[in-house]
Amino acid sequence: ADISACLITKTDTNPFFVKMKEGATAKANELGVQLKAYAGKIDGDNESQVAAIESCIADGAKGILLVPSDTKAIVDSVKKARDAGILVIALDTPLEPIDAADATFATDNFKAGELIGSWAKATLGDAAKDAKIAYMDLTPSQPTVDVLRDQGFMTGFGIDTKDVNKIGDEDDPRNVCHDVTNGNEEGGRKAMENCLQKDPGINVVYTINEPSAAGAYEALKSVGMESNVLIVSVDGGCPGVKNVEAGVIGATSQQYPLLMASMGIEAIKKFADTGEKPAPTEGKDFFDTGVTLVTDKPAEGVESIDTKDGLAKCWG
Amino acid sequence: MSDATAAGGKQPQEFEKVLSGSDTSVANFETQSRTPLETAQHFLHSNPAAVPLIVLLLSILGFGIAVGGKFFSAFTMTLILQQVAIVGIVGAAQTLVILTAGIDLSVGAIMVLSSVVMGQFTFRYGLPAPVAILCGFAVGGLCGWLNGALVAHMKLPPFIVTLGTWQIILAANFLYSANETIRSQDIDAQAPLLKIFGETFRLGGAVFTFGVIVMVLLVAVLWYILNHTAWGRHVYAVGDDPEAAKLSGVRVKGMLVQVYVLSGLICALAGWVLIGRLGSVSPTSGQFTNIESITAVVIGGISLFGGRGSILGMIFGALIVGVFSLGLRLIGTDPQWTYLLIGLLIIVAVAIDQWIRKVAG
Amino acid sequence: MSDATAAGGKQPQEFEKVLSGSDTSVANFETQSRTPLETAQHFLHSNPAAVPLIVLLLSILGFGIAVGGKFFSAFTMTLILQQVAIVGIVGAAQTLVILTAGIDLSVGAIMVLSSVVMGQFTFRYGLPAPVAILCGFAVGGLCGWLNGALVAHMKLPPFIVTLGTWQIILAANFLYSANETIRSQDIDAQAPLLKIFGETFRLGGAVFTFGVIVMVLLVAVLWYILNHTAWGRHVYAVGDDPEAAKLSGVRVKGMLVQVYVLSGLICALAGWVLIGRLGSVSPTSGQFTNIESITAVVIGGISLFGGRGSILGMIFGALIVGVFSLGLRLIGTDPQWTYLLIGLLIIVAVAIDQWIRKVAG
Amino acid sequence: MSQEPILTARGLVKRYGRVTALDNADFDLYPGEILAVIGDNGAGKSSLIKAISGAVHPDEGEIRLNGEVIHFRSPMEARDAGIETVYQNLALSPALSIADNMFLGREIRKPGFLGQWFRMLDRPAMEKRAREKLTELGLMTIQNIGQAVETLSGGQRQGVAVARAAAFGSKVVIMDEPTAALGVKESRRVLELILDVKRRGLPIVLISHNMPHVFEVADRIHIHRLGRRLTVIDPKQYSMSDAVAFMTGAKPAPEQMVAA
Amino acid sequence: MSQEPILTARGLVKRYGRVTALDNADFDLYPGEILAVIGDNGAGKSSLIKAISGAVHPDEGEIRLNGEVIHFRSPMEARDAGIETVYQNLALSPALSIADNMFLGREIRKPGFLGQWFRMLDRPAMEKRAREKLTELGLMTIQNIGQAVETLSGGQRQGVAVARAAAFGSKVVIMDEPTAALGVKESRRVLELILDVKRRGLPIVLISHNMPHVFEVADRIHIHRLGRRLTVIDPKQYSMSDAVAFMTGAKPAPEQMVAA
Ligand SMILES: Nc1ncnc2c1ncn2[C@@H]1O[C@H](COP(=O)(O)OP(=O)(O)OP(=O)(O)O)[C@@H](O)[C@H]1O
Ligand SMILES: Nc1ncnc2c1ncn2[C@@H]1O[C@H](COP(=O)(O)OP(=O)(O)OP(=O)(O)O)[C@@H](O)[C@H]1O
Ligand SMILES: OC[C@H]1O[C@](O)(CO)[C@@H](O)[C@@H]1O
Ligand SMILES: [Mg+2]
Ligand SMILES: [Mg+2]
Repeated sequence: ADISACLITKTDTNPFFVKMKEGATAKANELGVQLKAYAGKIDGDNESQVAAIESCIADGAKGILLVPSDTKAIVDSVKKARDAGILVIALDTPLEPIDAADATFATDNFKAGELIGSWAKATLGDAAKDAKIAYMDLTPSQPTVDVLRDQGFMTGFGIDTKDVNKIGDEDDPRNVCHDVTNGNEEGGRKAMENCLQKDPGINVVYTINEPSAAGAYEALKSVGMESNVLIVSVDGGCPGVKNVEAGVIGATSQQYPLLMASMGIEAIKKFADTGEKPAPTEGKDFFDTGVTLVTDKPAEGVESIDTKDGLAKCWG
Repeated sequence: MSDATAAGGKQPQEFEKVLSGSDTSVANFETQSRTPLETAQHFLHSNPAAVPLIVLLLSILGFGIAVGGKFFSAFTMTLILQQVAIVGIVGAAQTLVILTAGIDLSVGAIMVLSSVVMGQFTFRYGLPAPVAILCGFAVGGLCGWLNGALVAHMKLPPFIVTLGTWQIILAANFLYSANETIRSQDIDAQAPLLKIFGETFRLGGAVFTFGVIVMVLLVAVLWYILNHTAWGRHVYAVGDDPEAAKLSGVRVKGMLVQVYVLSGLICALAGWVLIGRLGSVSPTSGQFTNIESITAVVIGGISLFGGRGSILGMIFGALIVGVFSLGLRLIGTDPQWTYLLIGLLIIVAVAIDQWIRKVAG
Repeated sequence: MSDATAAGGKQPQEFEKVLSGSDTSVANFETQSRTPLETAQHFLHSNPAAVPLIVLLLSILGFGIAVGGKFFSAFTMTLILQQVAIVGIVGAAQTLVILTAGIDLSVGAIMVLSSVVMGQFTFRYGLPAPVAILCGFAVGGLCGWLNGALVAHMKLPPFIVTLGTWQIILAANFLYSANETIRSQDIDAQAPLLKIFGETFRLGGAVFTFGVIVMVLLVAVLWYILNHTAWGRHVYAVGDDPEAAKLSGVRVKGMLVQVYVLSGLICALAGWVLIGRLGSVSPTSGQFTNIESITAVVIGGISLFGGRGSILGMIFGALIVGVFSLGLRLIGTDPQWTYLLIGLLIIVAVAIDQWIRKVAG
Repeated sequence: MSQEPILTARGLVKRYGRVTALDNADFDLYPGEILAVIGDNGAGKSSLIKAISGAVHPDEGEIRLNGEVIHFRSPMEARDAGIETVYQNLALSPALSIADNMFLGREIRKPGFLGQWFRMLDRPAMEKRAREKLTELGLMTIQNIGQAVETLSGGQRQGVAVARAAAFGSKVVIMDEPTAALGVKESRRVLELILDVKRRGLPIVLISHNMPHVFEVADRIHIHRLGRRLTVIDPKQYSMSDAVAFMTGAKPAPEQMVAA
Repeated sequence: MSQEPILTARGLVKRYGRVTALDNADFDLYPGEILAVIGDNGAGKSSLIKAISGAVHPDEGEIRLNGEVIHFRSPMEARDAGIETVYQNLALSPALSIADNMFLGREIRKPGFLGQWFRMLDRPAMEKRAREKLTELGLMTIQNIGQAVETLSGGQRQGVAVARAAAFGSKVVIMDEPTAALGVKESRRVLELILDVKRRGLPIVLISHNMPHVFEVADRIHIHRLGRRLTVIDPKQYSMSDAVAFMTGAKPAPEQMVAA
């Protein structure tokens, strides 16, 4: 019979989600699943995602792949969909609580943060003790990806996170600035400029994703500071890996959105055919799609691949 | 002391005396036989909500054909109502303000702040839910009062006032809530009253939420008030020509303040309904509600210059947007096409309206 | 055939003959000695950009004291200019439109679409950068023309027209760009001209980008045009009273179309500068540029009703927002406080303006 | 007449920015009379009657109705006290119907339950009474009492405003240049209406630049100059030429004021 | 006069929705004459002169200037052809200065380089000429030619509008009720101005409801009724009563039209 599925992303403007949609569409065509894609207007736009879920219910979809913008607020709508017998899989960003979805296919975002944190610490060596770090976070509502990566970075860098579920409650003097970027270039540039004002001595910049890293880099460049600062990021898209190659970004944690998407479609197909739900990775409460650190300056004790390998595995 | 002309006192001037014989018939410019087109135009002209209603019916029909039977199901139809409930309620507030020739950019912010107050007062301070809800309404009314006072007493343009208060209220919302979302599970456990408007009941295949019911009731009551009470007529008079309204005995300042306060209270109601719709209290919601409510008002044929239009038009306008959004989603078009088409819709709806006004003269 | 009154022909009426002796002095209501306060008010009244300029200087001073020496550094000052460049350029376009009593909600969308066209035409179709840039300007001008034609010829309210075209243009932008971001390194390698406005040069500690220079030049040229050419006076006349302007010999429709087209071209220029600022071509930028540009205009003392205000006020308005944003960051307040204070600023600036107008009569 | 004035003002001052529109102006209106107010453009006539009818608040001065000091905070309060005014700009709401306009601010509610609890307007009653008023005043034939005022001609509009004032004034009717834009025929009808109102026993204040009309209907003429009352004359004792000469400053005004 | 008319219109029709404002109206203006146009409110007088001056486009009919058919698409074109109009609502831009208003649409540019290449306005020249015009017309004393029109009194504003038309009209000057809101003194000045313009050899069209004024200055009187020209009379052959009777329909109009 004809199985229909939905893909709901945060925006349809971040290349990450564009790729995810491409991957899902390809897989859906292959398996004969009908796929409809929805997105919010901006990162953080919860209402559009609620309306999208309702449309999927009305449409009689068998499964929904959801990249939630507001990981707490969306939970009730997800429940409605599941009550209607739909399989809901969170992609990329876990819900709160994580078991609000039938399954989660995601990067281990905490580990992604931890990898770049440890790498930065090792790269700085002794200087890590008095590093000045700026955090280019995501949105004010602190969705799970935002918290996991930010706190993961601190953990990797050796900074006490206090409440690991909350950004900004730390008191380590090395954290000089937190600002939000909405995960895009414009936000990255503005946030970086603001942080530079607070402390022009910043020498480490953590960024939530590669678009915001690109924006932050422009801000540094316009004041001639681009070579004094270590930028780390998460994503591993082809432009991002090239940026690592070019030395713009020091290291990035590569994720695999195509895998999330295609596995998601497969899971829905399987659920429609057999009623079977996907299982999480051993020992974790979600299915880990993997994460790899990409850098051309490997650091002691932190596993990584170089940009050549990174380019082979990058996604667009 | 008196000259020739003074003799004329108590007497009309010579040339005015002939007026007794003047033609007393009233010039009648109206062509006697109207063509069906003219009759239609006249009907549309005197029923401001008719154009959006017709557009609504046509778009339901159009999508019904494009999407197929599933679109006409009671479930889909009631889903549109559910999706439109928030914009419809906020649109009612916006309608009141726009009828007075104002505009309210802060509606979404008031709505969210009220919902946050309802939630946080229950959970942070442990107040009983009904009290917290009342506090939410009080905050909404207060925000409205602030807008109204600045517009009425300081005589500042509503666009500027609400551009300012929008930012102020939204920032206050984020600062106060500390961006904390209150989770569905907690509300269910401790204060289900907050979510009352999310409750559904079924009538055959149709699923209604209490939120939908409250929107319909609100619009009906406001329609009655605007058309059948003195207060309602005064809202129109204030928007039509405030100076004239003042001179002919309307307390314009008082009316303006009342309208903005009422608008704030309605936004608070929308905030309560929002909790029901989302299941949770989320301080980041409602970012686009101001634009969405203005869109509904505009497509509904209500004049941004005030004094003209029907609140029924607004609800049809909101439903048109709802039908388009859902219809296009069900067809499976890229969401960007939806925005593009809604943009077109805004312009076309207003152009048609203008055309009718012009031709009907 | 003729009666008593007809005899009066060619003769003023009796009572009018006494007028030859009437008082010919002109009533002079003006109090001769002005208090310093009155003199100040008069000055402020006749120099619409003076209030925002004073507010700007005061806020620089205020933050200088609060933040300390670092605020006065050339570095900080130039950073403010850089952050303000985009809003300042788009604000110039917005100023033109608002002076004609319009409003343009689509400015940000036009800016982004133009920048995407400049980028994609270079990279997707391999056109030489100068040609692609010209195409970007053409697209900006075309969008402006669409707005202008709908406003001037279809007589639709600018708010509604640009509410519609905003959504249409933005959606077109996303659909066309397929959301592809063009990377900084690729631009550097293949078409550095696209990033020309991001180039910096130093004067002492101050870092200027070409984008800042172009903003300053643009505002200076527009100031000249608005105040010292017939075209500029006609922009004011159209906004002041379009009917009067038309009857006294201004081609109102033509002027409106020209203003919107010019506004579109300026937005395209902003799009080019944006590429320099972001380093890359990003279709998601500029979502709030419309509100930010309107805020600058409003704080700059330009009337939303058209016909009054100076483009210099707009640039001071944009700088005030820039100073506040950066200043508050430096003090270390939560960014939400910035929004809150900017909201307050909008209301206070306009209230002061209103007060001056009222008292200065 | 030896009667007390019904409406008086003493020492009214009203400033607009640097302009002093009223500069210690006095005013007296006696029961049953038609008082004309004349003066050059900008003399302050409209400001005077706006102050009296509550449309602006004088900066200084005192107004008395039937001997009692009054402070109208809005035109509404003046109306409630029985003072009806036809303003120079008519003060009609273009999009509202003729009936809505006539009853604006004094709507009639349905009797009983609906009116009391649901505050429902009694449209038929208002339309009936509006039609009656217009017919009774013989002013004009308006086909449809529910039509929007903006669809009427200038003359018809002025007619509605005048009829409204005439119909509801219970103590005083004030008309500010009610015939400025009207043709010969239409002006004549307004004058007849004014005489009609006087016959009903109400005093009327008429502001006009039309000397023949003023001298035809006025019992007394208040001459306003440079923001204050220059003098009051009896049209039977002075000619139009005299009045014009006083008002324009061509001749000094007579010392003694005419007590009405 | 045996001359050809300078401005003629034949069969003008203008409809506004269901209202026919002009219903086959004719019009003739002869060189050097003052032609008054009178008629009831709503007769279509303003519509007639708006059609002639390019402010509205007639649905049907033909207009000729000096015998040539013209089609003005805007008031600008009529002005360029030498027809200046004072509209009933004055058509001044409140926030612009007196000088800006007088020269709107015909600004003077600086001589030489600045004017030609930078299109720079010659403010001093315009202010000087504006002051000259106002003084030359002896109309009033305005202290500051750079002040915004909105700060002027109604009378002064009307003065600026009239002076602008009188100063720039090279073929025809049209005035639509230029004295409606003016006092006795101010009206007289406008009449003198009209006679002045006539003395300079320009023909004038004067719309007015003031019969004594019309009969005082007009050479011929065009009577408008129900959207069309009823007749044209010679004020020396007919009385005001006759004119009023024709215009209101109290008496049938004379068969033959007065050729001027
Ligand atoms: N709202 C206002 N703001 C500023 N000035 C005003 C205002 N209203 C009136 N004035 C000024 O006050 C003075 C008196 O105006 P007012 O309207 O009372 O004159 P008037 O005698 O009625 O004149 P007219 O015969 O032209 O109607 C004028 O100089 C006018 O410009
Ligand atoms: N823009 C318009 N829209 C609709 N109807 C109009 C418009 N302009 C004029 N009319 C109508 O056309 C008719 C003639 O109007 P016009 O202004 O020409 O009369 P008029 O003779 O100048 O009257 P008045 O003496 O009152 O100025 C009137 O019935 C009027 O209502
Ligand atoms: O905006 C945040 C989002 O950005 C990404 O890093 C992709 O660029 C996602 O993994 C994350 O959810
Ligand atoms: Mg007056
Ligand atoms: Mg007229």
